[in-house]
Amino acid sequence: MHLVKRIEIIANSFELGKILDRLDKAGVNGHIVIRNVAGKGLRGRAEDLDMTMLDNVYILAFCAPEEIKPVVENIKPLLNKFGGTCYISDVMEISSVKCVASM
Amino acid sequence: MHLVKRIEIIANSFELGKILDRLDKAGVNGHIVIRNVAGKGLRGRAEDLDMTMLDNVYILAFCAPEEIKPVVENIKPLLNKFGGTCYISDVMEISSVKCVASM
Amino acid sequence: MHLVKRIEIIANSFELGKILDRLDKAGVNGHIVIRNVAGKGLRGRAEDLDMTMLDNVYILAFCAPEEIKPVVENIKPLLNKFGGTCYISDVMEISSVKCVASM
Amino acid sequence: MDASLIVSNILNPPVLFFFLGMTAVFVKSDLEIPPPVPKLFSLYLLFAIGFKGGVELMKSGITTEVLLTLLAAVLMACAVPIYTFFILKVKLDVYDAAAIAATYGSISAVTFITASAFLTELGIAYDGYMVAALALMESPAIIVGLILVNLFTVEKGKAREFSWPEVLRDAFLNSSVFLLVGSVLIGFLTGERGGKVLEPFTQGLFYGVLTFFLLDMGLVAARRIKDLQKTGFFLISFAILIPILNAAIGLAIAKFLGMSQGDALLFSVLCASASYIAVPAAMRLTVPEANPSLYVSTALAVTFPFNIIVGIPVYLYVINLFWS
Amino acid sequence: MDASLIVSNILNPPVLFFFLGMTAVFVKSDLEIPPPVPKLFSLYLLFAIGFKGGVELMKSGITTEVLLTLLAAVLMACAVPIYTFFILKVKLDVYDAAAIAATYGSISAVTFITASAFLTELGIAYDGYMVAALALMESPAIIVGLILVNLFTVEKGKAREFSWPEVLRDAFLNSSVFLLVGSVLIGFLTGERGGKVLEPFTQGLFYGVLTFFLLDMGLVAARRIKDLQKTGFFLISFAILIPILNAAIGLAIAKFLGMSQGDALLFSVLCASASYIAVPAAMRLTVPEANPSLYVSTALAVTFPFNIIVGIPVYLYVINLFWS
Amino acid sequence: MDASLIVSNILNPPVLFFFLGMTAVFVKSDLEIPPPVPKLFSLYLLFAIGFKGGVELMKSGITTEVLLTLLAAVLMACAVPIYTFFILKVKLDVYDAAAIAATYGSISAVTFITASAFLTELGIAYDGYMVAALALMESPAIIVGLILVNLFTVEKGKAREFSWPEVLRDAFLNSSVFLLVGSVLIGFLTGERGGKVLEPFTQGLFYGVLTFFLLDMGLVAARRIKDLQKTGFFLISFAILIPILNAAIGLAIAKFLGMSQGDALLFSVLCASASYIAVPAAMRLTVPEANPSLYVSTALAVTFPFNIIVGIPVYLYVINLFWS
Ligand SMILES: Nc1ncnc2c1ncn2[C@@H]1O[C@H](COP(=O)(O)O)[C@@H](O)[C@H]1O
Ligand SMILES: Nc1ncnc2c1ncn2[C@@H]1O[C@H](COP(=O)(O)O)[C@@H](O)[C@H]1O
Ligand SMILES: Nc1ncnc2c1ncn2[C@@H]1O[C@H](COP(=O)(O)O)[C@@H](O)[C@H]1O
Ligand code: NA
Ligand code: NA
Ligand code: NA
Repeated sequence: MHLVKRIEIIANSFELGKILDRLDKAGVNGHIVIRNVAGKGLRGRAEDLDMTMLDNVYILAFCAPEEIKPVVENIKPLLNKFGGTCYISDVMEISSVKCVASM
Repeated sequence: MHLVKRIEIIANSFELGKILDRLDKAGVNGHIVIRNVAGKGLRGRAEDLDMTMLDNVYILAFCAPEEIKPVVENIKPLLNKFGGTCYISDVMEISSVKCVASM
Repeated sequence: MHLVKRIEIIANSFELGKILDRLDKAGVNGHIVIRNVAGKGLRGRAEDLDMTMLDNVYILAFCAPEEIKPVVENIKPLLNKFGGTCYISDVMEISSVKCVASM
Repeated sequence: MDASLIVSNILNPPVLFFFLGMTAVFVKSDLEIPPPVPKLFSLYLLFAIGFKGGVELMKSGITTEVLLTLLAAVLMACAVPIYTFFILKVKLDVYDAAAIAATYGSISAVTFITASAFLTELGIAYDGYMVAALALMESPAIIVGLILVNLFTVEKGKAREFSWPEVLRDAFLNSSVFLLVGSVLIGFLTGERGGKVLEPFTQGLFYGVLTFFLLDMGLVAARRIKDLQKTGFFLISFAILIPILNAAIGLAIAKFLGMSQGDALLFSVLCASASYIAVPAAMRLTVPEANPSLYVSTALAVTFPFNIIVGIPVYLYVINLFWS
Repeated sequence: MDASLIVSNILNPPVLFFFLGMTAVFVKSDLEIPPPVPKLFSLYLLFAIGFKGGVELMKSGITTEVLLTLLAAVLMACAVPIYTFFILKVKLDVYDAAAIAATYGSISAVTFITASAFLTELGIAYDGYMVAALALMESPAIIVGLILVNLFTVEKGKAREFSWPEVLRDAFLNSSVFLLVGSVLIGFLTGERGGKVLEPFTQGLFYGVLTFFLLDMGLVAARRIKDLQKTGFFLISFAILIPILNAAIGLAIAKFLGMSQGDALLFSVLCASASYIAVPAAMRLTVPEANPSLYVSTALAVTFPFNIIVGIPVYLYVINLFWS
Repeated sequence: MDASLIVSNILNPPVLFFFLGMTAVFVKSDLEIPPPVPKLFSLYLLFAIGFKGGVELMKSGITTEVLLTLLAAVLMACAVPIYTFFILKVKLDVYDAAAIAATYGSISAVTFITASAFLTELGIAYDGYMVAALALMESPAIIVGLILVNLFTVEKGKAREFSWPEVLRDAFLNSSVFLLVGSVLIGFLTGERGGKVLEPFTQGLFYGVLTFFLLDMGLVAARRIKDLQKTGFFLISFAILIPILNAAIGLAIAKFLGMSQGDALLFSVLCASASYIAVPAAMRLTVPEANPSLYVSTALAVTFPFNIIVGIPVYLYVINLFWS
């Protein structure tokens, strides 16, 4: 078990492509995306266009602690421009190396 | 970056409206809701009515640390009455202020 | 409020049954499952078979701190064999005991 | 007894697909109808049956006959939860008894729709206004159930407060009642012309969607069957005998009012069926003390299959005996 | 004025179900059409209308008449955002004005489809190539809107850079334009033979799916209505008067080009309608400074219902006056 | 060669929409069919084709001819994975070879359905019991594949243990096999009467749903195409040549058994097609050592489009040569 960082991003789905690009560039290669998330934000624009393709997405990525700085630098301007929020916390990873033979 | 609290609530979707009301009253204005969550609880009532509108919801809200007390006071009786669980943890927020011009 | 452990597992949905079995055996009786999660992993096999039933699932379970050891022992070989990741963190539970009469 | 009606009912695609769904669960196949699809199908069925009913109602007009039938429907929806409550209280506490009673006072739209498809297939006519009876019978039982809880917990000294506006909204404006009533009204307003343009949608697809939907109902009902262990012998017998009793009372009323054979079947099916969606949803919010697995699994895993497979043809057989 | 057209329009199932959806929100019913269903229905409607249009286009061939109509369509799609921009700039800043202008320069496929269903019901013919006009009018306004932003922010000394390849892809390859154009092409290629095999799907279901879809649009539009408070009187009047103006200009062009009555209605509806899906999506990415609730709620909660309920029959009434 | 068959196949709406889906991915349009819709459509297609097949089977009865065809089908489903395994082992390890071999031994229902729609359009008859062949050919390859893994890893001294009950359930009770077999049975039991009531659903919508579904298959197949780089030249040629070989063997058997032209096409398509859903799902659980992107992308991004676009008309062309 070792420490990694957990990055949660909530944003409108129209930003998804851009956010994933930036995560990738910051060296975070893994992520999951939950779509069709209902939400309400401070700026109250959350249910905007709810019938269209512009609903919220919840992006969850885990990365090494040292990758956090580039992530923040890459993601922050995007969220400032288009809206959305980002949270970071600590978790322990159960290291998983796919090695079928060993089992 | 500054510290905020992360509130996770799992409950049956028929409680959703009430829970969001209470969150709002406790001063937590932002949240996201993931619907159609499958689950199993200690009380084993989770798959109940799975074909109906009564599936589980997962509510995620972030708030300032000082808002936690009113949240707990507001939410707890509801969960006691209708079921559901609530968890709280610490995360760092990447402050995002929408300011298009600055970019 | 008391401390519990938060277990997050991301895996391909074909493993879901096995993972829930192991969680159960490790004494973790509650969980939620979010299906249809899009993802991308280090091994890049995430969008595999996206049109089939083999998409990713996100499993979230909370358990007592002492249950963590058996969970890790049970889950780890499974993830090593079939792929997937598991993360553990600390949260506070707002103890909820369903007691309708008390309200 | 004339078994051919039962056989001909069982050899229907909708009933057979219901069995197929149950079988899938028993043999642990991974067959499933993915989440919003059953919801979509049930919206479609309510829309189609409501709209067609409204168009028919427009043709027939609102006669004394219609009004009498609707009155009888509402009365049964209020009476059933009262007498079943007292039967249930013999073994259960007030909360569970009231919740189950409300469930049986209300109706199952799918049972009604399956019965109407059965009639159509046999070439037996029925009136469009029976859909209005369906709509009217969904809600009253919720109110009656809550009144019963109120009365009998007052007795025990722990009076209950309900937020009545919320309760009434749940009862009369929940999505099924709302869509059904709305579709009846729109069918009524647009009449035959509107009915014609929508026919390929409301008529052509109807039987197929019902069949597919019953496949899902089979899956859902079978998953509930394991809950029946906790339910116990009393409730299981209740879930078979009460529908028969209610259907019999329904048939007597139908005979008394001079309904046609088709209408009599639909009326008895309304009386015999129990709600497993709208009422449970309302009960969880208003009577959280009651155990949902009791009222859901009896209605869904016993009464629903019983009516679909055995009840409908048996009630029709009885009608055949007494009506001719 | 001949009110019977309005009444006959309002007594249409699609329009009535649109009202039913709005009512559901106002009375706080929990009716909802679960998430991917509206998306599926809109894909279906684009597919069906595009395909049928392509088949018709194949039959009629690409004549001068067709080309003139399409040219007029593109010109209107470019002209409307320009003059509405200057009207809007009286009260709003450049960003909001350009975004709203782009919205009104583009079209609403559902309004077009509702108008075509109305024509079909009244037995008034229209040409298949009008669907090509629909397809051509969706994108130009996005480009014009961005050019306006560019010009007027340059003026103010803060020149804007757009990633044009991305903008063009958003404009011309977004899912609605792509599916619509693709379906028109495929309809054109397969012609009558392909049209025949797909008929039960594209024709039989069409009216029903449209009706169901408008139920959802009613829900969505009504939820937007509370946003109108923020929108203010200026924008609400804009959202009613500009469609009338645009329809009038559209009718004049239609008359000038000698279009048939049916085509004239569809053309005026294209001019009068505003986009609430494709353009807002593009604007959020390219003009994030504009407030989405302004351009979405005017288009969706005012202009769309106005056209569906009042606009379509009124434009047809005017056509009746001038064409005969 | 008579190119007109290929052209007439390509100008089919389903094939053209398949191309449209691929194009959407290549030009980076955001077109997508939202998640449960493709699943719903595939359930529908299995339901409809199975049910219609069952009804036909009831009409024709279970003759020696039927039994011989079904026997041939099962034999091919067992033989194909064996000989392809040895071809594949030339370049790949045991796990990958066995998984790919199993994939090609099984079938693709959509390819079969597309072929049957093609026959219907050309007015060529085929027998309902071919659907039973489809159902029987889905599972055996999974078992054969696992036996091959077992044999050849034993050789290398690392014997494998499978949980056979689980494997058998995966093979014979997975949702597609279960729904298909169940629908055939129900069609068989209800016969012509049941077939009639369900006709607007199973017949009317069929072609349209298939078309829509192939649009999605185009999207999915195109997204897989980039995986082909990793796959290498050997596997890509395999994915084109083996279907041709399998189809040829299938045609020889069909000729030998005296099948009609329509049945011969369907039989050869069953032999030529490869599974990209059921078998991959089973292989991931039972042979996790194999690389899914190899067996999925060859089956889905090469063999499936090849059969849909080129294979079906070519096999029919050959049948035309040899059958008349
Ligand atoms: N405090 C919060 N907790 C959880 N989600 C939030 C919070 N604030 C905003 N969100 C989500 O983030 C999305 C974008 O927020 P905003 O940028 O404020 O419009 C909103 O739609 C919400 O779904
Ligand atoms: N330990 C747990 N971990 C994750 N989810 C849980 C846990 N316990 C309960 N839940 C979820 O919370 C819902 C309500 O729980 P309950 O109040 O125990 O019926 C259940 O349906 C579960 O989905
Ligand atoms: N760093 C990560 N952060 C979030 N999700 C991940 C990460 N790595 C892998 N995943 C998810 O876990 C699934 C299985 O990963 P893998 O075992 O690497 O194929 C992937 O499909 C991803 O959705
Ligand atoms: Na009843
Ligand atoms: Na316009
Ligand atoms: Na094969």
